This record gives sequence, structure tokens and C-alpha cells, in this order.
Amino acid sequence: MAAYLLRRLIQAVLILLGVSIVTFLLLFLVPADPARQIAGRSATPAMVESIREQLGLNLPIYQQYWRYLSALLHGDLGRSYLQRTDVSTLVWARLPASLLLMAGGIVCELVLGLTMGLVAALRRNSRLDQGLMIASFVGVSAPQFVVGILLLYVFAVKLNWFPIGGYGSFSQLVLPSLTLGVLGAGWYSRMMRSAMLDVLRQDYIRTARAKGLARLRVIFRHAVPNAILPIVAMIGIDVGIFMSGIVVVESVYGWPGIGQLTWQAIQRVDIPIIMGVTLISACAIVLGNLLADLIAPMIDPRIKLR
Amino acid sequence: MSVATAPEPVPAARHAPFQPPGIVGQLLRRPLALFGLVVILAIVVLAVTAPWIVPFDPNEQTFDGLTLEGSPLAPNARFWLGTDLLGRDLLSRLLYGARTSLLIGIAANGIAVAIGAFVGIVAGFFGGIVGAALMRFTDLMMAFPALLLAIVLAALFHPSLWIVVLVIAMVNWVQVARIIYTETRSLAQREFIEAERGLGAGNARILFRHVLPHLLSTVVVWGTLGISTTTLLEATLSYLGIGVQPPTPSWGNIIFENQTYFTSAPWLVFFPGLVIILLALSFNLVGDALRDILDPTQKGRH
Amino acid sequence: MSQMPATPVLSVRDLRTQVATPSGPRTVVDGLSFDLMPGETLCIAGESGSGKSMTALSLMRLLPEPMARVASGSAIFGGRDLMALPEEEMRKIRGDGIAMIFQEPMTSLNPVLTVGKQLTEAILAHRDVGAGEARKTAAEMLRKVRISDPERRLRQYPHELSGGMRQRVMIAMALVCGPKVLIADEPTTALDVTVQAQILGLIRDLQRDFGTSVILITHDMGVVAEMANRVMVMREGRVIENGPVAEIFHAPRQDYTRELLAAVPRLGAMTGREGPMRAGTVEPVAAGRTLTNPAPLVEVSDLTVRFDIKGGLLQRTVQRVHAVEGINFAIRPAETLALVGESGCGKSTTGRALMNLVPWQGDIRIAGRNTAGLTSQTMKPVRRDIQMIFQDPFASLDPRKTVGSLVGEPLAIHELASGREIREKVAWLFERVGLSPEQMSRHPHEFSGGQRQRICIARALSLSPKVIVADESVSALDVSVQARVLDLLQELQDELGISYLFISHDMAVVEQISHRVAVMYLGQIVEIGTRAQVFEDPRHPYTKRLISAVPIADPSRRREHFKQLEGEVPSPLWPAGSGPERVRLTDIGDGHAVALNA
Amino acid sequence: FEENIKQGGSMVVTYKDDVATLDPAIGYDWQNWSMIKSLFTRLMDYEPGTSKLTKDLADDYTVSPDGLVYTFKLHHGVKFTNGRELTADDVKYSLDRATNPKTQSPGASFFKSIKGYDDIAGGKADTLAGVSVVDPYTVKIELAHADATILQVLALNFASVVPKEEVEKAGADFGKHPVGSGAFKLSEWTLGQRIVFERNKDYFKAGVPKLDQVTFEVGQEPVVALLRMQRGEVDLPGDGIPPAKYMEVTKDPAYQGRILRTADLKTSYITMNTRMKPFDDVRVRKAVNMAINKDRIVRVINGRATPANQVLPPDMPGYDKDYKGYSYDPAKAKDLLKEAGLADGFETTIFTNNTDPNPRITQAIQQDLAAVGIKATIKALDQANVIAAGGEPDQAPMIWSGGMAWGADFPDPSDFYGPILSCASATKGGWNWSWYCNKDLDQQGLDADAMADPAKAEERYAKWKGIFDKVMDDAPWVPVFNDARISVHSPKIGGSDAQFLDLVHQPVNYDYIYATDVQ
Ligand SMILES: Nc1ncnc2c1ncn2[C@@H]1O[C@H](COP(=O)(O)OP(=O)(O)OP(=O)(O)O)[C@@H](O)[C@H]1O
Ligand SMILES: Nc1ncnc2c1ncn2[C@@H]1O[C@H](COP(=O)(O)OP(=O)(O)OP(=O)(O)O)[C@@H](O)[C@H]1O
Ligand SMILES: [Mg+2]
Ligand SMILES: [Mg+2]
Ligand code: NI
Repeated sequence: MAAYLLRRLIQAVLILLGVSIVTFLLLFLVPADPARQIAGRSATPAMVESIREQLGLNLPIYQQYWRYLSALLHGDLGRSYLQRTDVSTLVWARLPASLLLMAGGIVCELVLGLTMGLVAALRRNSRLDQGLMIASFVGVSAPQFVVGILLLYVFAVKLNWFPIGGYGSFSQLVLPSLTLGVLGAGWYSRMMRSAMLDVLRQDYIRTARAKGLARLRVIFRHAVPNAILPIVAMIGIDVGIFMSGIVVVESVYGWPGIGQLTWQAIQRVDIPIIMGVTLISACAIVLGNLLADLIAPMIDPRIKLR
Repeated sequence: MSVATAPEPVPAARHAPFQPPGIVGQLLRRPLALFGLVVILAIVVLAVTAPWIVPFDPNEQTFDGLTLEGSPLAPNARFWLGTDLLGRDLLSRLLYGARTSLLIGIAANGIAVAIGAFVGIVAGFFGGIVGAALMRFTDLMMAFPALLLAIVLAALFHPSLWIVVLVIAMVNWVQVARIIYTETRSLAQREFIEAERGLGAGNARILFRHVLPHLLSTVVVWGTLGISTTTLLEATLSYLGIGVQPPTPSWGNIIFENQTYFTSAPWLVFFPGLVIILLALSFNLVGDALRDILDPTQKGRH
Repeated sequence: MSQMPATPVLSVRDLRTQVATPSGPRTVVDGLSFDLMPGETLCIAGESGSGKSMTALSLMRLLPEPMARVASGSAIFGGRDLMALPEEEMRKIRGDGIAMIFQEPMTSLNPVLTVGKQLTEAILAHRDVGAGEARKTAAEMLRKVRISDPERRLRQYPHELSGGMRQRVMIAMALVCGPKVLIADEPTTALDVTVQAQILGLIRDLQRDFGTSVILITHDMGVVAEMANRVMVMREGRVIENGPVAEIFHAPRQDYTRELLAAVPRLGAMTGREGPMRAGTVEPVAAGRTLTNPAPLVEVSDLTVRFDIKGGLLQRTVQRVHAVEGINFAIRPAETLALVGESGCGKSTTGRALMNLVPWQGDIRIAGRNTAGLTSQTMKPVRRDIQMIFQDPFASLDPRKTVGSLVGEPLAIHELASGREIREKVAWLFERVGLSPEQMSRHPHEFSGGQRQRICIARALSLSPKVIVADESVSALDVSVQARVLDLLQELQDELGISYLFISHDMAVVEQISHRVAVMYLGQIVEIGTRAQVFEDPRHPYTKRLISAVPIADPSRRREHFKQLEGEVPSPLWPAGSGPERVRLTDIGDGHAVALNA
Repeated sequence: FEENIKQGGSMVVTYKDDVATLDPAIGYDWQNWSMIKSLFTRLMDYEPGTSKLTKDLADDYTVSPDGLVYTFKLHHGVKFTNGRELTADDVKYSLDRATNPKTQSPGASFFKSIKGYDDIAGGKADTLAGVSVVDPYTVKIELAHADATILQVLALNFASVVPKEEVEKAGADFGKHPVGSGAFKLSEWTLGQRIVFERNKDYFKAGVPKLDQVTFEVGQEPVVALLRMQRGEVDLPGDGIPPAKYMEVTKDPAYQGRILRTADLKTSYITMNTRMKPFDDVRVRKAVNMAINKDRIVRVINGRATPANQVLPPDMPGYDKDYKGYSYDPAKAKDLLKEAGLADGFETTIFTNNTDPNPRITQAIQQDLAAVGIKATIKALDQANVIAAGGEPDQAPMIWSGGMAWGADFPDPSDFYGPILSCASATKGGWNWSWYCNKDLDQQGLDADAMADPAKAEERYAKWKGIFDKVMDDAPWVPVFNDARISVHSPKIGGSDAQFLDLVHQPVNYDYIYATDVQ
């Protein structure tokens, strides 16, 4: 177990290193010149040169990367060119909001997805089943910005059930989480349905029924835990999807998370922030997958970590 | 005994007593897939024939397309779906947008599937150092938040139709590679592959005759399901303003241009949103049905 | 047999079960009627697909709905008609009044719940007791089915138990509420003979202790002979013969029953014979094939196959499966060497090593060529001499190709023929193995198990090899089909002088067709000799146990006591660096070698 | 009447973009410009709501006859919010800091006429030699050459006075922990969410500011902000009325009297790169000027601007009321193109910022160009990349300046020439995207700016008028419109339109907005 964990962590570090190299290279190619952006529109060439010198932009790329990496090892993600603040400060300040939103998203997609899938499987081939599955398809097919705009328009603007955007209270969390979770809920309800149908065919379900167990016990004690197994593995992957999703959802709802930070940074080509957020996201994705792999054996005793 | 060489009767229960209909036939039997097929077909036909059927030039900012104060017109007899903020006919733009969205959906996804399949097969079938390196690279790409990568790439290479196609392909091949890889790996361990080796078959023969045909269904399924994801990604990129360049209409950038008007001119968001959902939904429906039909594990499990 | 009391526990009348097919409902159980007496064992026998399982599921009302349903009939149990009970009432009867054990011990237990949870919930569903009490009862029951250390087992998950133990847990679960009727659907089919013997013995003991009536479903006539009071033979959903066990075996009334019985190889039927016997006949094989050329075709010396299991930080080998550990044998032309042993003892691995499909150490010479270190290219010519028929015929045929192209493929690979020539050769091969050439354009899933086996044989034959490795080629087949396939193999040997390495766990089949026999245990050969030497004079205790565990299809030779084994099956898994102790074979005369130190 | 307004109350302001920094030497954004103005004080300022220069920290100042030496007398008893008194040393320190390259101030170059600037910018000196402390309440500023705009420059945010000890304490993060001597002080900053200003009780001007507290909420879409204002959660949507809501709001009687509109000191224009073919031909540039239907473009943005015909916006001194410019005349444009040998038109590319409504405006431009045979491809990028492309001599043939447009730093015509039209600014990475260089005009500009005597102001403005007319003869730009700023506020707050849309304290002069509920 310890060896497994260590190996996975080493792998994770290597992947992050790779991500940092690729991102650094990509951003190096961006035409916008940071020194000019900092120096402002009326800057004299001497001023620009001086800033370039200070930022080390004149160095060859590998030296620049090395500087970045050694700072990174000290937990320093660099300074934003335009916000003139440590990237880590900016990210940490906004991370709680994003994590809250993601947690809300996961809860939404699991609660919605699993119930829909379960009900559909138990009412197989009924009208309800068909209805739910069409709904799940629509969920999978609807772009998040459309869902977001729609929910905002209907539930906040027209019906006034929820606040229009903002951050802080539970009621403000509902619509963004829902928007973030709709996609996953669609996938999960489909996965849950087919997993349930598959599990219900299994021999051990027949065994459970042959023991004379009550129907609900057979479903919730024997079928559901087995059907949920493939979904747990998916939740790790969700982190990556969410990392993309929050850029859209946060900008629709004005949610003060790293999605907005990223978006603003991209629009203004604030390279250190883009770089930092990419690394943090990659970190989250790698950790999410690791976590999923670690949780899997707790749910399914057959899985062993090697 | 005399029965020694008599062929046994084929037990009826092991397979359906009739020749199963072809893939298209099976698709047509499923109402949802049929619906999807019809919608896709309709959209394709409309997109292809757009130049002949559009009521207006999609880029023409018609003189009477805006009110005197410069507001867009709601759907009316002249502009069936209303006009956009520049006084262009929304219907015409949607029809032309279908071309862009479909083109990107099909081309980007086609490239993604091709790259993904290549990487997955090479890594899964041959393994070795090259295979391991390819899979590590895939892992690395998996760790990138897809949208973020797409945004950075799109911002880097000034967006144009083909750049968008390439960017989406660059982002989307990863999952395909993963899936094909796993599938190839499990195929390579199937007993019939071992049997082929036992017969003396070489790698090339096994790969082309016995592995590829099995991967075909995965490729077809991803080919269709992926189109919907691709269309959505294009829409999202356009929504964020880094997609296809104006004035070329795509469904995503139509929404992008008009999104702030969702309260004052809802049709400008509603109609393109609807067609995006409809197209993605249709590809999903068809892809899902194809998966059911082509999935070998579903066979014999009547 | 003792006198039965007059009132049956279960009385089935005119049971008719249908399944839905695309072409309308199909009746799979047709007008079934029988009475089950208290304490009686009723065996339902018949070939695959004859409706045995459907009958059992119908009685339990566990048919896979909505695909299958009981169309008519009644089953009176405790004065009530099971077929007419509401679901909630039926639920109370399941497990309590009638319990059932299923065919597959591997998949019939829920993988994510502990054995204890699964056992106690069966008790809690019917008895109004506390959890602690239920747990005690469960442990007690495990002890009754002779599982060691029951307290610990209760905390284990099914995958941590061996197949035999799982089946015993299933039995414990079925009997824990003391049902009046136990339905056991092929409870031992998936198990090794030695384990099967234990399970059957256990059922019999428990039946005696609890006075339960048993409906035992099986396709194995040996098991029937061993267990039944009464036998019901089914075919295509109908009962074609029904009577006391002795009557069925000694004076079958129906041709079908007679054929069925004739096809069953009986252990010991060959005693005193020299060569193998053609399946299903009483005639010994013509003795013409006395071994004129004693030079061996295949020579294996010190063959070792190990599989590394990696782990730890650096993914170093931490454990090894010692699948095959230093075995020696030789096969002469036109000879059948049988390799027998329990599941997992390394039989298939040996075959794969001969085919150069797994990495191995030692020496293998095939038709004079040493195959050590050959690449797939350099191995190619050798493969014309040796071919393998894999354990699972379906899995070894590419499901997407037509069987014609599959059979013709070796010819194309070795460039022995092309185009029309291939088609003609394939057609000839099809006829040779008893398939019609019209079937060439079909796909593997359109064939039955026996036919698929023939396709595999045809494919192996296409290169005219000198040796064929036949891995469990008949174990998955119904007896009558099995007889036909065996017959085909022997016919080919007579005609073409092919040698076989015949891998099997079925002692009766092995006795019937082999010239020589090698007994494998945990990767090593513990006894090897001619058929007569091994079967008539088994020396190694393991060989003896194997032979004694085989149920004999003759109710008059029924064994009353099975030797019960305790403890777990030893495993071929060893930490890296260590390994099993090598056995040494001692020749005790005429090439009969036995390991004496193990 | 301002004296009669009672102090007290609070308001909530929203912005879409995050506030990057409140460091006066660095902040150069739309939202933080007037925030910084309210947190800090400078030697000079403008009369609230106008572009009329007044004294602020300076009680008085004198100018030497040659216009090279300025001496400022500081107001006594001005205190930083940390309690220390502001002295002449602080003024010098602040100007040194703003011009020191280590500060990386985007405004450093505004001070280039001060003596010693080149040394400090080049890293050869640590202080500005031209700024010296005479006594604790007197500062002397010497110029290298006469500069008529220096007083305006000293009213810029970059000239704000900061306390040395606080700057050193906060280090690089002074922008997040600003301490000044302005009307407000920062009391809370939750990154990415909220900034709260509190009234500075020690502010040296009596009766200012009116409000006790101003809360800024960031990350709010303008549409959402407006909806929230309707619900009473927001008092002032800082980004103004979004185009999407413009018609709705202006027609709604509920908003009557609360809608504010003013012309900005801003011109939105199209640049044509005079070094790239075919725009090196003045006939082509003139043709483009005639091809653009400015009225229609203004209509496309719901009339939220007025068509422009010259570089300077109407409220800027030096604006030429009589100038006719190039009128919309596609036929004549075609003739000109034919004359230039481009009868069949040509293909080109127009860059634009990708935020609404700029891509839309560019499409309207594209259609107008197409009408005279010019096939323009649009490249909509984020602003940093557009700016980068404009800074290269051969990248961007045409740029639509909207969204990044040249808003005046201070209300003086020279600000519209030096940084965007002079030869000096036509360098790599500069903002002269048309790469226009006319040495003769450059010299005339220098001459004009040397007329530092306030009495000669009118003469100087006339000179600039002439310069800009000449620029238009060369037509490096198509001036398209002068943006109008349109905003609305909740009934809970009040103030004059000029203060809500202060030309200099952009976008809002928070110091003079008051709460209606405490009156
Ligand atoms: N779920 C089902 N749907 C349709 N047909 C079925 C289903 N299950 C079984 N059958 C058919 O019912 C018939 C009887 O099957 P059953 O399982 O009872 O055979 P069996 O005698 O138990 O055979 P085996 O020895 O192979 O277990 C077979 O023809 C089988 O194909
Ligand atoms: N590729 C492999 N990797 C690791 N272990 C393996 C591998 N193949 C086989 N083994 C192990 O080697 C041992 C021998 O396997 P083998 O398949 O030869 O048994 P067998 O005698 O053919 O059994 P059966 O009767 O069940 O077919 C088993 O313990 C098996 O789990
Ligand atoms: Mg069965
Ligand atoms: Mg085997
Ligand atoms: Ni068997």
C-alpha cells in the first residue's frame, strides 16, 4: 500500500512536470509581450528593456523554465503580470469558492444521476424509463452555457426563486451546482441504469432473492453497491471535466472562483496565472484520479492495489 | 456408433432463429435512434443545400433588419426566426452555421479518432518502449484540463476554422486513445489471438485481420458520440469568443454574439441553443444505439 | 431403498414454462409432473438446454422476467399452490420452505458483501432473532458444512475463498433455515472431481441430518448414480423417463436414455485392456498401432514456466506463480499422452509452452527441432508439426470471421495454398470433421459447442501436424457430443498417425482414450506411466485420490463414504526467491514412474 | 449646494472585471482608476465633474518664466490614514518611486520631461534629479524642457503621494494594502469578491466624501448587475447599462431621471498600417474613410455614441468644430481605389478585441468595406494579442480600436498625439498601430507643448487643432465614433450627472456621490 502510494505519487509528480513543461513551452510562444504589457502604452524602450531584464525574459527558454521550476519547488507560482500579486495568493483566495462549486456539482450529479438511473432501471422499458433516458440525453447534449443561461433566466430572473448570481449563501450555490452537475447527471443516470440492469441479471441477485430477502433489500443491499462500482472510478475523471466546466459556469453566474480568474487571465494573457492555474488543475485531476483509485478497493474488496 | 460423424443440430437458443437485420435496419427499429437519424439527416441536407434555400445572405446586414433604434427584430413573417444584433436573418445564419458546426464536428472528431486510434493501437498492441512512451504522453494530456488547453491553443494560434478543428482534435484524441488502448490490450489477451499465434500468424496479420475489425465498432461509436462532444466544445470555444471567426456563423458563436440579450431578445439564444442541443442529442442517440448494436458483448445475450 | 411415506412434500402437476423469442413464445418446460417425497433425492438429468434449470427456477418463481413465465400448472407445497401465491407470500417460502443452490459458485455470492453478512441476512429474513444470535447460527452452519475457522470466514469476502468453499457457503446459506426442499442446480459442475466428491458427500450427510428432500439437477450420469433415489430424464422440456435409479440405469426403457448411458465413459471399464477404446463403443481399437517407431516425437525435459507478479515501488518481481516446475515427458508418434490434474495445476500452461506461447525454460524438442529461443518467425516451420486445440473453442475462434476463413487461415499463413485451393481444402476438412461445407460461411456463434470444437479440430488439422495438443477438448460438452468428438480424435489418430497431448481433468475420459497418462499436481508430474499402470496400479496418493473421487455411473457401485479433506488447496504462488520442492520420479518398472518423496 | 449635503450612508458598486491593484503607481485599469483617485491625493486635481485643473495638495504653486521650474507649497496638516503627516519628502519619494523601473509602473514615461528622468529610467540613478525638497512643505520640480502638460501629469494617479514606510512594509503587495491620504481608506478586500472603502475622517477637505462606505463587488456580469439593481441589491452598476439592456432601460419610465449620459473623452477608430500595402497609399486610406457608414455603426450599438470625423473627441480642447472630415461616399471611395490601381478591390485583415460589441462593430465595418470591394477577414482576439499584433510593423493591416481604445489620460490634445501618432511611438511594441510618422508634425507638436505659459493656452490649442487637421489629411485612421457613457443608479444614491460620469475621475467620482436616505 505504502509502496503503491509512493509510486503513484512519483508518477503524479512526473506528470505534473510534463504538464509544466508543455504549458511553459506553449505560453512561451504567445505573441503578447509581458514586458510591454507591464510597461504601459507610453513606455520608453529603455523602460521596457529594464522590465524585461527584471523578469528574466531575455534568458533562453530553458533557463527561464529552470527559474520557474526552482521557484515552484519553494511553493512560489510566480507573480501575476497584471494583478501584481503572487499567483498563489490569488489562487488560494479563489480556490474555496471553486471547490465548493465542484462539491455542489458532484452532489448534484450523483444525487440526480443515481436516482434517475436507479428508477429507470427498476421501471425498465416503461414510459418513465424512456422519459428519464431522454432527459439524460438532453442533459448530456446541452452545452453548459445554454443550461446556465436558461436556469438563470427561468429560476432567478423570472421566478425569483434564487438569487441572480453571487456567492456566499446556500441558495446562491444551487443553480451553479446544478449547471455544473447536469452533464454528469446525464452520464451517470445512463451508466447507473445499464449497470443496474447488468447487476440485476447477475447470479448473486438471484441468490439473494432465493434466500427470500425483501425486494428493497435486494435492490439497495445487493444491487446498488455493485452497480455503483464503475461510477466511483468515473468521479476521479470528473475533476478534469469540472475544471473545464467551471470556466463557463463561473462566468455565467459571477462565481468568484478560479474559473473566472483563469478566464480573465486568458483574456489579458496573464501568463503566470494561466500557468499556475493549469498546474493546479492538473494537480487536482491527478489527485482526483488517485483518490478514485484509492477509494475503489474500499467499495470493491476484489480490487487490490499493486 | 453411427452418430459419430453426423453433424449436430444447431441449438436454436444460442442465437436468434432469423438472420438479424443489418446495422441500418436495426437502427431503424429503434424509435429514438430513428429520430436522431432523421434529425441528423435533415440538418445535413439543410446544411448542404443552405446556399440555395436560405432566404437571405447569412452575412448580409439587411437594411430593415434592425429597428430605427438598432434593436433586433423578433420572429416575423419576413424574418422567420428574427434578426440578430446586426440585422442579419437568424434563420439563414443558423442554416449556414450548421455547415460550420457539422464540418467541425465531423472533421475535428475524425482527426481525433484517427490519432486516438493510432496511438491506442500502437501502444496497446505493440507495447514496448514506444507504446509506454505514447501512453505516458496520453496520461500527461489527460492531466490537462481539456477546455483550458483548448483555450490556450486557440489563443495561441489565431483562431480560424481549421485551427479550431485542429485544436479540438488535439484535445479530444486523448480519450479515444485511452479507450482504444484498453480495448486493444484486452483483445490482445483474448484466446483467439493466442490461437492465431499458435497457427503461426505474424503481427501484421493478427493486427489487420483480427484486431482492427474488432476495434471498428468502437471507432464507429466514438465517431458518432464524439461528434456531439466536438460540436459542444466548438460551441463553448465560440461562446468564449475564441472559436470560428466572424462573420462566419457557427451555432456557438451565434450564441456568443447574442448571449447578453437573453432577456431582451431571447430568440437569439433560444434557437441556436435548441439546434445545438438537438444535433448533439441526435448524434448521442445514434451513437448510443450503434454501441448497443455493435457491442459484441451484447451478442448472444438475448 | 427404504419405503417412502405416502404424502409428497412437493407435488408438481403439468408445469409449463415459456420463454419469449422474436418468433413468439417457446415452451421450454412442457407438461412436467412429479412428486417429491420427504427425505428423497430426485435427480433431474438431461442434456444442456433440456429445461432442467428452467424447471427449478419455475418452482422458485425466480424466472428471468419478463422473458420467461410459467404458462400453466401447479406446484403444491405445504398445501398451497406456489404458482398462485402472491409475491410476498412466495418470498417467505424462498429460503425457508424451499432453498436453492446454483450452478456457479464463483458468481452466486455477492462480491462486495462478507460471507457473514450474506449468511446472517438469510436467517434474519425468516427468523425473528437478533444479529448476534444470527451470527452464531451462521458460524454453526459453516462448521456443519466443514469450513474451518468459521468465525474468520464470516469476515471474509467471497473472492478470498476457493471455489469449493464458496459452494459450501452456498449450501450453508441454503440450509441455514432448515428448508423442507433443497433444489441444487448442477452444484458441482464447475468444480474439480475431488471437490465435487466432497460437496456431494456433504449434501448427502446434511440431507441425512436434516431430513431435507433434494432435487438435484445434473447432466453427469455419474453424479446421478451416486446420489439419486429417483431419476427424471428430460429432453427438450419433456420428461421422457422417470423412475427409481436402479431401474433407469439397469433397465432403461427409452432409446434416448440408453444412448445417454452408453455415451458415458465409465471409469474402470477398461480394466485389463491394452490400447484405448473408441468412444461409445465396446470394441477396443484395432491393435495395429503397436509402436513400431519408438523414437519420441516430442521430448520435454525440465520444462519450467513461471509467471512473475510485480509489486512494490520499483515494480520488481515480488511473487512468482510456479505454474510448471521442471517436468519431463515424451510423446511417441501416434501415441496419446494424457495430462490429468486439478484445475490450476499447470496443464494448459504446459500445452502453451509446447506451442511457444509463453516464455519457458528447459528443453523442448519437437520432431527433432529444439524450440528454445525461437522467435515467431523461426517458430513458424515448427508450428506445422504441432498444433493446439484450445480449452474454450468459442474463445479461440475470432467471432467476426466466418468459420471457413478461420479454418483456411493456417494454409494462407504458411502459404500452402491459395484461393480456390484453400476453399477446396477447407471443404474437405469440414467433411472430414463431420460438418457440412455449406456451413463455411457462417460465424462461430452460429454453432453449438460440439460443432465449434470440430471447427477447432479442422483448423488444427489443416496443417497436417504430427502432434496436436488437445486442451480439455471435451469437458464442456454433453456426453453424447463428447463421445462423438472423442471418436473423431481417435479416428484421426488411426488414419493419420497423429500424436496427442490430451489435457483433461476427467479421469474416465482419460482412461478411455490414452496410451499413457501423466498426473500433474501443483506444476509437477507426480506419476507417469501407461494407462494400465496408472489406472490399475496407482501408486501416488494423489493419483489414488483423483481416481477414487470420480463418481461412477453405476448405482450398484455407489460409494457410501467420501474421504473428506480439510484445509485449503495449496497454491503455486511463491515469494520471489523461493519455490516448491522438486519431486523426484522413481521408475518402478516398465516406465511407470512415481514421485515417492512427496 | 454641495455643502448642504449631509454625510453618511453607503452604496454598492459592481464591476465585471476584478480589481487588479490599488497601487497608484501601477493601477491603469478602467475600474481602479477612480478608486485610486479616492484613496490618494496628488499635487493637482480637477474640479469635480469637469476637466478644469485645480490645486489639490498644493496650496499654491509658482512657475519660473522659462517654464522650467515649478515650486509647490503643500497644504499643512494633511495626514495619511496611518496617522502620519504628509510632507514634501513623501512627494519626492512618490515621484521617484513612480519613475523607478523597479516599480514597473506603466505611467513612468509621463514624467519624462522632468529633469533626470532618463537617468532613473536607464537605471543610472535612484532618484529624479529634477524633484527636490526645499522644506517640509515646499517641493521644487525642474523640467528638462518646457512642457505645457506637466501640471496635468502631476494630477495623474501615477503622481499620487504614498507613505514610504507603508510601501516598504507591504513590499510588492502595496497594491493590495494601499495607504494614502484620500477621501476614503480601504477597510476590506476579499480577493475576487469584494472591496470595501470607508470614509477617511481625517481627509483634509471638509465635508468630503459624502458616503461613509462604498462596497465594490467584482466579477458581476453587467446584465446581472442591472437585474440586481432592480432588486435593490446594487446601487451603481459600474460598467454602465449593458447594450443588451439599453433599450429596455431607457424606455422604462421607472428609470426616468436616473439615466446618465455623457460623451467620453474618447475616440474609437480604425487604424490602417501605413507601412503595409496597400495602405501605404494615402488614396486607399482616404477611400476607406469614405467607405465607412458611421451612422449605421452607431445605430448597431443602439446610438450609444456619436459619429466622429476627427482624432480628438468634442470635449477636448483643440477639437475642430468646423472640420467636415470624410463623408460617407462609397462611390467616391471606389473611384479613389480605382485611381490607386485597385479597381477590383483587395484583400486585407482587420483585428479586433473579442469582447462584445467589438466583433459586431467589426462585422459592420467589414460589410461596408465589402461594398467598395475590400474583402476584409476578421481576427477577433483577446486584447493583449491585438495589442501585440499592432505593435509589430507588418502584422495588422487594420485594427478596430474598440475595447482598447485610447481614452484620454488627461484632458489635453497632446495626449492624443505623442503616444499614438508620433514617430517615436511608431516602434515595435508601441501603440502607434497605423505606424504613422510625420516628422514635420512631430516638430510642430513639440513647439506647441513648449508653450507652457497658461496665458498662451488658447494659442497652443489652436496649434494642435492644425496638427490634427493635417493628420486627417494623411488619413492614417478612420475615426468612427466618440463613445457615450451611459449609466444608471438606484434611487438610494444621488449626485450630479457630471460626478457619476466624471470625465477625469473615470468612471465615477465616488467622493461626491451621496446617499438619499440620510438627507
Ligand atoms: N432467459 C432466457 N430467455 C430465453 N430462453 C431461455 C432463457 N433461459 C433459458 N432459455 C432456454 O430455455 C431452454 C431450457 O434452458 P435451461 O437453462 O433450463 O437448460 P438446462 O437443461 O438447465 O441446460 P444446461 O445443462 O446447459 O444448464 C433452453 O433452450 C434455453 O435456451
Ligand atoms: N499469464 C499468467 N499469469 C499469471 N499466472 C498464470 C498465467 N497463466 C496461468 N497462470 C497460473 O498458472 C497456474 C496454472 O494454470 P493453467 O492454466 O496451466 O492450469 P490448468 O491446469 O490448465 O487449469 P484448468 O483445469 O483450470 O484449465 C494457475 O495457478 C494459473 O492461475
Ligand atoms: Mg442449467
Ligand atoms: Mg487449463
Ligand atoms: Ni464434467
